Amino acid sequence: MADVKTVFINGVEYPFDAGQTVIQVAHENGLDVPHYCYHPGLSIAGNCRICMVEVEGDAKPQVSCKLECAPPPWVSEPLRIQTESELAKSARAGTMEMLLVNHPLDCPICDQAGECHLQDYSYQLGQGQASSSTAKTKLPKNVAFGEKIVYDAERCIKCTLCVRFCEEVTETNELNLGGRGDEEIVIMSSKGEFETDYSMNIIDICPVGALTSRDFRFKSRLWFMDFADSVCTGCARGCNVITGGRNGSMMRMEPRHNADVNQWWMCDQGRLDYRYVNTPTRIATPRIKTADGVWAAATVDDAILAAAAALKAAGGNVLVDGGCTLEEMHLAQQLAAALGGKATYAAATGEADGFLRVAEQGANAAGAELLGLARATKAGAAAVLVVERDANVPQALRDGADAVVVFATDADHVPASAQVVFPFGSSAERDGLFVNTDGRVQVAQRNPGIGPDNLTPPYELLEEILGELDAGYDWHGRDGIVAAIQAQPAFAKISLPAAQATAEVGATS
Amino acid sequence: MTAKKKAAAKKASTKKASAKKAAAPAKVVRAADGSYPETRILSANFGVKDSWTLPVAKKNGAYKSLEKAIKTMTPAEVIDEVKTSRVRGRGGAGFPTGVKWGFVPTDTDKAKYLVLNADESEPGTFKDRFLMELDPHLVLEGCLLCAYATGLDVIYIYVRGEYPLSIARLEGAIEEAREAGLLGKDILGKKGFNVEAHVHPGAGAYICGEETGMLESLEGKRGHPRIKPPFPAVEGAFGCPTVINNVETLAHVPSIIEHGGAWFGDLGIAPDPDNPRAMGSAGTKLMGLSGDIKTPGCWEFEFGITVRELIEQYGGGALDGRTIKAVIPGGLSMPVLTADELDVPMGFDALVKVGSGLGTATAIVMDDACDMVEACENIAHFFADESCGQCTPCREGCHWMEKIFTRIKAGDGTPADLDLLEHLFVNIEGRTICALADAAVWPLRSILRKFRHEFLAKMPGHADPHAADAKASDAAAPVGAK
Amino acid sequence: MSTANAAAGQSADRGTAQPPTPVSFPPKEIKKQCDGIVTRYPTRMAACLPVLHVAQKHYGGWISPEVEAGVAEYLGVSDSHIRGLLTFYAMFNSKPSGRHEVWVCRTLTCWLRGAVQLRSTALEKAGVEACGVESPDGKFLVKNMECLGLCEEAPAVFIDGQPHVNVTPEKLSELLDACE
Amino acid sequence: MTVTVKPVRRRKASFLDRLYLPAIAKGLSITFMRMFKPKVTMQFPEERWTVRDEYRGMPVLVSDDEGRPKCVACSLCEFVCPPKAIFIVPDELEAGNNVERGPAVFDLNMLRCIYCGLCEEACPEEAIFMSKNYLVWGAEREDMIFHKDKLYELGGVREEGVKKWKDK
Repeated sequence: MADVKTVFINGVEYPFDAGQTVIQVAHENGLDVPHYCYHPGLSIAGNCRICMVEVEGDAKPQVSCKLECAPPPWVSEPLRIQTESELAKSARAGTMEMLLVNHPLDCPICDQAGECHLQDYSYQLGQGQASSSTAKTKLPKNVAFGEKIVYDAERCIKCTLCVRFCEEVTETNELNLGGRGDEEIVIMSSKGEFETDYSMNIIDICPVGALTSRDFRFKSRLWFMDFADSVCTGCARGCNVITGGRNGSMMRMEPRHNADVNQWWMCDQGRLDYRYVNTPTRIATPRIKTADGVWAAATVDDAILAAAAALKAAGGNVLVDGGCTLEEMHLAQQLAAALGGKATYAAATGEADGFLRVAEQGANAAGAELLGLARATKAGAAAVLVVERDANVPQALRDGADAVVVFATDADHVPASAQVVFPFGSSAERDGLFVNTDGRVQVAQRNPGIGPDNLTPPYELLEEILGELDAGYDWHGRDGIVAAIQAQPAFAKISLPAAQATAEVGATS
Repeated sequence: MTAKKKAAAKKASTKKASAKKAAAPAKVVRAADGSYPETRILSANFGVKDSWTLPVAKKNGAYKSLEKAIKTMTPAEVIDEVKTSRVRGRGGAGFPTGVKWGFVPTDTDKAKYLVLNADESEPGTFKDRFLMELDPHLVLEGCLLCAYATGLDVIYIYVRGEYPLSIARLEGAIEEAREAGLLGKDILGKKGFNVEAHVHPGAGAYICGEETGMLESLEGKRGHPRIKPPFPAVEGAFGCPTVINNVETLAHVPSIIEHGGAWFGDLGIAPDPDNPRAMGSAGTKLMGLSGDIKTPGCWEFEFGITVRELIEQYGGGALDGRTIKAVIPGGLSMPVLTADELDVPMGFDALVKVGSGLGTATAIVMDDACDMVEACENIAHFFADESCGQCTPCREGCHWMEKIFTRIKAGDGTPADLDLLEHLFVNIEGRTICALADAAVWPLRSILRKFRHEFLAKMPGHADPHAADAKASDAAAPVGAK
Repeated sequence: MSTANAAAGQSADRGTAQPPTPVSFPPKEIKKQCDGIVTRYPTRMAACLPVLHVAQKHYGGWISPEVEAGVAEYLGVSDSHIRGLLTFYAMFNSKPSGRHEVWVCRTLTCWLRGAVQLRSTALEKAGVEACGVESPDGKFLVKNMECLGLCEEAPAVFIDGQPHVNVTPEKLSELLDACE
Repeated sequence: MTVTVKPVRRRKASFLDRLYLPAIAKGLSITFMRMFKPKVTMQFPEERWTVRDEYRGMPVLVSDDEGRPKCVACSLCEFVCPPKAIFIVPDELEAGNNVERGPAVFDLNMLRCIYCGLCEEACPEEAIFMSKNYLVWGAEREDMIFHKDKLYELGGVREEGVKKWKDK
């Protein structure tokens, strides 16, 4: 067998690894080859035919997703591929036309609009005018695939990504193909509900609007939303996600590829967990309890002074939510030192599911341990309490802390003992570092479209309070805080990303 | 006895047995009067009473070749003999069988399978049914020879569900063979030659005749063809090396072993020494005729008989008062021949040369009473109905073509529709996983090009001004062949 | 028949209805046959087609959702896999098939020899408008089949799995009249 | 460029001019002539102008020939609206409606609207039209935010145009 290790794509020579197909090499090198049924995490079906390319010397175009870069054994020359030749383009345009023959063209009501590959490629390859004037095939619409997913067979291009996902990733086989020819549709097991908790991933991998989320259904058009790269704080796995929101509401969370953490996936529980962010009892502005026991809205500056005054009088411990960032936990430690107490973190324990979800629920529990925070196992006194969500800091811990200064997202989570309350952002609204269960440091970024306006970052509030306590703490800013953490011996072997770093940066201990 | 069986037996019994399988028939030449005689090698036992039972088959020489191979030949010698015979696949593609067997790896720990393609769903094709119903032991012997040559373990005979009698006869033959020690462990006393055979019934899907679709169906899935490579010889049924052959192909193997590959290669049409792609058409072939002719049926000839001879000498010619308009020479999926193009010999290369193909060598004849637009609609409906739905151009394109033909038939078509069809042909042919879409395009495109005037005649105000001339010369109408 | 229809009704809107209770499959009449089929293949899934043939014959010509679930359990596959097969292969029925199943070949050769008239005759006899629908009296299910492979004796019709060839409309009428 | 100044000589007023009587006569003759010509004053609001086809009045929502609301809440008008006068909250509609999606809230702030017509241009459903209605008033600022029901009432039924959900 000839030993060929390179492939020519559009005249440029690229090396490849054994077993790689043309589309993989093309994508690795930044070439845009359209695809629907190809997904790097699933087996190759080659049925959508949109990724066809020209192989020089071959009259027939071939699908690049299944075309191995290694030439057949009897050929000793590297393959020469053209992705933008007349043949390749006309083959793809022809496929595009076929895909749209029976497509309902209901983009105005389709949630996928804006992130739909049919839209993208028809903009690239399609023609303005439809060649077909015949009636379109009618297929089932608005079919429930369990409680979370809606299937529209008319929009479906039968790429079988969802079927393959349930077969290969979750191995639960709920989905299958039914019918034949142009009446082929995806059908679901008669149990009517997914056994797997990873079903909503099929919505993400569906290249068109055939599978949409019941939760996100018709909530917002994509182009109104703000997106940010973040980390799921549902458990300590720290799945990489993209948060989406608009006008202060969080609307969805989608997994972001990270080969070392969550690959392309995330669990439904984590995905739908965001709803606590939109609670009607969100705290938007700082509040101070007046002498007659009534809550009054206050400016940030007044609240900081009031908090410092209250803490000077009380002193004591600090209890933080296990879902706080590394920066917040570090400052909590400083604050506790200034108050003459100790900082502890609270986190729940759930059940691992054997795939992504781990038992540890505190998203930054590993970070807390590195910083040297002890885990709060039972209720104990703490002057400062930071509550992001009920799950990690349940009522018993909150009430037992007898705290005077409270940082909380939800007014319902503020214990009666509180004197000053600061609004706390949810995980989608705060910048910061998280250390996941494997010791990997990850960056979460604030999504400006989510949460109350003008939310002061908690680390700034904590620094201001520390400053007011006359404990000799200087303003560091986020870079300074990260540098201070980095200087600790426990972080000697871990390199923390700079505060401005993009979310892609991450280091493993 | 079922009506079908009776009819088949009757048809077979009317034929004169011109050659006994035992004696090697001499090279056939066209008779002095120009007629083309049958050469009955495969069909030698057709018409013999109870030819499907083991005692009768044994009397007529069944399993002698198997015995010969096992006792006197190595597996490699069997493959060489088949290679020498130049026998090509009889299912339509015409791939050299010996070469295919040679691809099966010999150094593998995996089980190896033979899947016998008896899913004869190609419209107009019924030749394998005759073999399975009238000589199942010949088929089984061929399978066993293949098993011996390639060292495989299990034979699955994938018979289409619409052939209940074939299924029953094959199951009966397997049962008889098992009892006679021709299946199972240490066959005919050969240590380590263990083969099992099972009939696997299909359930009504044309696509399962495609070899990889058949493998999927055999594995209990929907018959969605696989992308090749990997080829079945390396990774086939259940992920193991698999040989897939047509019934008729393997039925040839016993006589090849008995008389030698060279004898078989001498029959039929020799390869063209100047053209490496013209591999010749060795041996005999079951050929069939159906449609608008007096006596449809199935006969065995050496390759070389022309389509016209077949129709006139055996098919009895056109029905009274009608003239033949078009012939699809091999199953539904081959380009059509017009009445003027019928003097071409039935053979793999000769038919390709005139822009058609041998396919399954069972021709469908259409006469002047046939409306070609409606015929196209019928053909397009078949492929639309049988498209598995896996890949886009076929799933959407076949239905789209059908809709256009329906529109033209209803009188709502315009010449732009014909251009649109040509555009679709380009976007469908060669753009799919398997050849079903190609098979849909070939007959439709050839009919559209050769009988364009009939389409234009259905378009009010758009009739071809030269329609009269075109009709007069009919087939002489310019053919924009491929 | 009424129970069968009720079962079909249950399966009609599968989206909201309770999942069907699987029958215990295989019933003892066909247990030996089914177990025998399963041993022929290296995987249980491969036995799907032959087992479904046996099941369809046993359960009166069609596979109800309950049988479908039973077969799925027996072969260790998802019931959507079985439904995928039932809707892919033309010979399987997932709706009641009537006491007699009539297949009329519609492909080119039979069409040339008059299959269209045969279909109208069969539909008229069954008293239905279109193929694939059980006749109101539950007697016939007429199916428009692609090539049945009896082209040399076209046009061809199958009645309850038995082939009839060179059929004329008159002959078909007689054949259908002879059905109980 | 050089600027050249060309002085215009003014004619000196004659005696007749200075008398002003001819001018008065001329002016009165116009007045008298008008008395015998048709009246042009319109008794607004009882009488109204018929406006030209291309006139862009207040944007309104229309229903199809079966009286079903046409808007599917695709929010393209909201996106395209330069002064951000449109606010939509989409909602899922029950079966039996024109289509599965429609606006739960469709607010049009007429204090912001600049009558540019981009909403009509952008609408893929032909559901929003620049009407001929130029009579937009309100006593309060809130009155000038037109809600969905009011907009449909103003728009009425429009039979022509796309009906792509008709057989869905």
